[in-house]
Amino acid sequence: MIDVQTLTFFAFSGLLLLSAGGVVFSRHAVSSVMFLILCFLCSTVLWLMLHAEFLGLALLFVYVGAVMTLFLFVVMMLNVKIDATKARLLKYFPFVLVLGGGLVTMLWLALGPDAFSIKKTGVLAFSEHYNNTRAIGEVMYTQFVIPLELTAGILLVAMVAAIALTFRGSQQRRVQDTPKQLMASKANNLRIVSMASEHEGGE
Amino acid sequence: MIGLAHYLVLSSMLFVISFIGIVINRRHLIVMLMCVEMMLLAVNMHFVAVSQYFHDISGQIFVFFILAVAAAESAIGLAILVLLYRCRQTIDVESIDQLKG
Amino acid sequence: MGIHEITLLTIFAPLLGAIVTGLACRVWSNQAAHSMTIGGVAVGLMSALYLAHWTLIAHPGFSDNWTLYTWASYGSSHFDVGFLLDGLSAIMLVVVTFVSLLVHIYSIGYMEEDPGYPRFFAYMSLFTFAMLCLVLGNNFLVLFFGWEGVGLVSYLLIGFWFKKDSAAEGSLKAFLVNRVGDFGFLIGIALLLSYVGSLDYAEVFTKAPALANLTISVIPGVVWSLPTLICLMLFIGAMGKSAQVPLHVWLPESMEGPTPISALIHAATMVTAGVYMVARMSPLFELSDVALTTVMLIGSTGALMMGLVGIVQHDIKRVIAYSTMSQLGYMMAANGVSAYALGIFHLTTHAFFKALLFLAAGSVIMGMHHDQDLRHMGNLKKYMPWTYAVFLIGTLALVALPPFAGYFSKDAIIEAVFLSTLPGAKYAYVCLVLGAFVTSFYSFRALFLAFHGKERMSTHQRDSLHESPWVVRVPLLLLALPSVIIGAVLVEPMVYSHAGFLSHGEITVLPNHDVMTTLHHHFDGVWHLVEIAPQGPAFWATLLGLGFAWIAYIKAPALPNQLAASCKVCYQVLVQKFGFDWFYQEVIVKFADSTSQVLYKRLDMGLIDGGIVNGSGRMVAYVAGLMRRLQTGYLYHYALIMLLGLVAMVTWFMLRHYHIG
Amino acid sequence: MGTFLIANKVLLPEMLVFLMSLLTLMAGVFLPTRMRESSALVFAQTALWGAIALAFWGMLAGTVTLFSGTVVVDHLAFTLKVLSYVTASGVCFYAHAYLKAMKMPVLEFYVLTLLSVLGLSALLSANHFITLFVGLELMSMPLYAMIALRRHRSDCLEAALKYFVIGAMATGILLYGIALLYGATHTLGFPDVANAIPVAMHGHHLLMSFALVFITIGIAFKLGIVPCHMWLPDVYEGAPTIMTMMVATLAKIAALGMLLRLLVSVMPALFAEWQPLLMVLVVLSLFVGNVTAVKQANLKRLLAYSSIAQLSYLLLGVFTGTTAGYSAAMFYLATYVLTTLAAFALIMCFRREDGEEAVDIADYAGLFQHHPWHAVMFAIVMFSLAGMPPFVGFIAKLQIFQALLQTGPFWLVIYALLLTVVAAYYYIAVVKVMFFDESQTPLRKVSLGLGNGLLTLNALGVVMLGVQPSGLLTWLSL
Repeated sequence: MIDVQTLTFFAFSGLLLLSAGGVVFSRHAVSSVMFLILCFLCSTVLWLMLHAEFLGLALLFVYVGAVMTLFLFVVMMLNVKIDATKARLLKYFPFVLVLGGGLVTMLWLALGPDAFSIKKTGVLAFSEHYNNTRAIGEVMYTQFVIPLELTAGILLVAMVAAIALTFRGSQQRRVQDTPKQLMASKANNLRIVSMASEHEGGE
Repeated sequence: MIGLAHYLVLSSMLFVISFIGIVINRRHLIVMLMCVEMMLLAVNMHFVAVSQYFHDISGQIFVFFILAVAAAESAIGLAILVLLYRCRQTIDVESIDQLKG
Repeated sequence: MGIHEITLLTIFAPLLGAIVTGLACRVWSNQAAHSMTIGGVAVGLMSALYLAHWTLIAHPGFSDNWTLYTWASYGSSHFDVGFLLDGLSAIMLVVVTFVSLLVHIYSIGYMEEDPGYPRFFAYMSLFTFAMLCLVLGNNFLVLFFGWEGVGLVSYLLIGFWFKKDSAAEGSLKAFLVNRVGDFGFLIGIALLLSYVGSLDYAEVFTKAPALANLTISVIPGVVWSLPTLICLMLFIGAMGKSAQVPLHVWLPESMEGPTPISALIHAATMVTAGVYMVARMSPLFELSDVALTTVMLIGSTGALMMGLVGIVQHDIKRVIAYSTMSQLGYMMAANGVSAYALGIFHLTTHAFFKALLFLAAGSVIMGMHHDQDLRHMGNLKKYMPWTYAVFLIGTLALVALPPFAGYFSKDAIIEAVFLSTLPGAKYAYVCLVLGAFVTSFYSFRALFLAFHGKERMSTHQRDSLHESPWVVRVPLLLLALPSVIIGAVLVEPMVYSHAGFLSHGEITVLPNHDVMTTLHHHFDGVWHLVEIAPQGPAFWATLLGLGFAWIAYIKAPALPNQLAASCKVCYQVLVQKFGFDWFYQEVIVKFADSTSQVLYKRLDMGLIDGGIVNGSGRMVAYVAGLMRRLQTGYLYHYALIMLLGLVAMVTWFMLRHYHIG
Repeated sequence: MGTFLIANKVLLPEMLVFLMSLLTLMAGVFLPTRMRESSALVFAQTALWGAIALAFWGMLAGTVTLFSGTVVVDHLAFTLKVLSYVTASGVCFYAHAYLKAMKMPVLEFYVLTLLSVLGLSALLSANHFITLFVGLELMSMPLYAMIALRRHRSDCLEAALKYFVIGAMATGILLYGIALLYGATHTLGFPDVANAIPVAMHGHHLLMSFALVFITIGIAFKLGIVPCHMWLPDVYEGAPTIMTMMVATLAKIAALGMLLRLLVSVMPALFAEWQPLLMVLVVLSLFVGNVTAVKQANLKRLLAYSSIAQLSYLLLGVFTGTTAGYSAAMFYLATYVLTTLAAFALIMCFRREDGEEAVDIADYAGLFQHHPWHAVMFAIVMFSLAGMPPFVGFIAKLQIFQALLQTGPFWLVIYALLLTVVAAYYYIAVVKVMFFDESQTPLRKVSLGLGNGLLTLNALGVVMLGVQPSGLLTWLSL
């Protein structure tokens, strides 16, 4: 008999794999992005089923909220026309499929029910007072303070790098240069041009 | 009942799909980057599941860091991508073959 | 000055000359350049003579093993820069510095108009330094340093006329073939280092007997005894350096370099480094019959085969080059039957007469305006009497007619191989006796073609033919003298004396390999040796070769006319004589000629040179091209390779896990 | 409190580097324009040399484990850290004039370099997979970005993109390997994992083998060996030379650090698995690297293939599974880094007539006639890479082979040495072109500023360490 949990798991994991396929195979980059967002949504559900609330929501916020928006933004900005002829799959697609199938099978052998059956791992059980966020927070700033600091460094790198790479320099900005304004003088701003006087004989 | 094996196999499938995605994709570079994100999602799935089933929180901490790092990574990746597009007016995977041999 | 200081002086005087000349080569005159380097080498020779006198005559059995400084040490192993002066190295010292000095002097005349004159002298002195390091080192590290050093300078000097394409290619080939040798040599050294834990000769030789029972798995399933493997690896190095079959292909190519270089490096000194090394490593080689047999077989095969190839060469330098390879084969064969002293003795005599031959050939080449083709020469004795005289002396020494130098060494080698009990010794003996015939044939062929017979040069060449200047002739004469007497002088102390130069532990021979003791019993004074010459087959083989060469290249040109005029019935004797001539001309010469041609074209040029050396080169290049094409530049291909690798490895582990395959 | 003081002391180098990178960033904002670039160099050098001094000071405390075992400072971390600081300092010196000439943003370069070194340093000190991962990313991301800093050059951007995509993939694979290992051991601290592996061998042997494969592939990317070598020639060729230098040195230090940490310290129980795995990788990479290099016309590409080969010799040392082998690999890495620095610095010295960098081997024809000293330095570098005495490359190879001969298999020695013959061919071919070929159009030499003197020192170092390697050998032995 299938309980709700099982049903939910299979529904969402099926959807997850389908949308993963969608990311790979869809014709347009925009739909790929959408499929990826769907992937993340399904994962969030699955993680919530695991009682990993904090990460599930973080995934939603960080990925769907920020990263995928960035992707979408870039896709829209570049707006690349895909040549229809190139949309075909590669010649060696069947070969890759065999490779992938083999890999999944072998991983199944190592990870499947033989290795991690319920008998061996037990059911997912937490005490009533389990608080996922607290559990994470308890070690995040104690044991893992060094990686946390380093992650700050990574974010700094991302910021510096992204700015250094894409910032096109000041020549495109229109800024007020106060010293320059104050230094303005008649001599270098005003040009007196001598011209022949207007013809007066028109009257 | 849903056991750990379900999650692990699911994550392995997701991993292989994203790997295949990188290998067979010859259109949009950006899809490659998305496949990398998906690969990391598979890894995260694995970590979260093992962490929860064995009550070891460090797996989830790892996921947290992976999320943060992956976000930063995609920022840099997209920056390079945009630059390349400006330079060549294309981000076809097949056109990125100036360096070879 | 103590012995240490004089040893250092011997080594570093040439280096000093090389460095100063090399640094100042742009601003100095030619005069200053050659004075500096010749001065350096002359100092080297003087001190080498002193050392030789000290070691060999004043204090027989003197051996001085000392460390200059420790290069590197870590853990239990230490690398030293140290020197070993004993009878063996003293003999080599004198040979190297003497030939080097004469070649330096000779080069004043030979390189006169070359724009790279100072550079040339700097390289030659540098070479001398490296060679001295090789000879004097007391451990494998210094040996290897000298070994690579001489290789490097040889490479620079072959490519000296680098504007000639063939020279640049010749130098690259020389370098590569030597690398193949060096790689074997390095494995040998590395094996010693890891099993003995030291690179010091003394230590290695003391501990070597303990290795005798160790074995090593070369490839899964094939187990070799350790000493055999070490010796074979070291011998591969010797094969590369001493141009043994099949690693000889670089030596003919190296003749593209200036002739003094051919004399110094590719005849007298560097190419004998392998022979010296094998003799030096005698305590190791004695441990392995397999290695000794290999050395003997390869040496004797080369002695015959390279001689045969020499018959069909038209370039005068190449004839001598092939003769060098053949003679190196003799030396190696001597080492192979544990007659190391004979190997070194032949090395010594050979150094003098081969340098003489090369320099004389250089003199001819100068006279002929750098035309080296024997077919364009003829009757040069009229124009270049001095050169003719010394070339003749060199040839007589080379073909080993008594009492010239080569006789004493070569005949004894043939004798020693005859006495050997190693498997295959009979084959080696036959090869060497036939080799004596072949040597004689091609040597006199070259002599007759160049100096006798009809004049075949162009009128332009004939008009300007002249004897070489004194600066060229003096070294020739100074080399001609030892080429005559050195054998007779040295044969007793080096080979037949129980208290001789090399009988104080310089070389080690196990009793069951000892052929020299038997040879000692036959010895009864130098002149007795000359008297008994006709008792050996080699003497007659030599004379036969001389006779055939004479018939074919002096007598034969008139042959057709005489045949036409002769009466078949009346002049039976005459006919028979001509019949013999005909038989000789049509069967023997043609047969020998075609065999040599086949050897040269098919085996030497075709299989070994083209097939193995160039072939492997081509294969590498082909595969490289293929690999390059794999590098398509497409990201998805790169990812695919990763996926492939991943899946392959995962599959492998899965199969391993389930014990499949 | 005591722990905190020790923590302070041994982590001071990293703190200094982080602080100085921030200061450099601030310098870009607050200092007048003309002082910015030189002050950035001063900051960077202060950070690196200060970090070296502090690292030596901190090492007096011996091996220290910190933050509930997420960070460790031991001899391995210490030596490789010092090596990476020295390397980065050299890179900064070489970079200064080059950056201006190539119109690359100078300040960002120094900031990113310092942050990258910080990441590397954290990676080397990692005692926990999380620290390892974060350090690895902090090290790699600046490299991706810096390659793209010549942002108008499409080849640089292509190189950056390829490096980035393959790098991100490799990170994914590495992480998946870690995840698999986590699945088997339920723990992420190195000592815990090392303890848990023998226990988990019973139920999860296959799983751990797979984890090993994934992790090895992840490291193989950093090492640039088969099957993750394809990106390497493209990146070496396309990247600005200063970045090629960095990828060729800093990333390799990280790779060896990871290799020794993960395979040797964390997975010694899986030795029977990873040894054959490394053997296959070595055999393939030696072949691919050495053979493909033969046909290269581009010097940077040639050095790329040569690096594939060089790194597989290093891997041979790890393959042996003995302390002697690991020490040999450490020494090999140090010498490789030293020689590589000189090689790329030499390339940075020359421009073609049109102002482009001279990267084709043919450009260097007859270099000896016009710039003899540089040609000699090139020869020193090439001979050292080819493993000839008396240069340091010889000692390094000797160490490796000596260690390998102790454990065997013998055919691997023969195979590796045979390929050194092939290697000698292409290295010598370069020297031949420089010394013996006719020069077409003479190259223009540009000054490296402070780097000029350093280059000479660097090339002489290749000789000096070959003649006197004892000190470094002792210091680097594990």
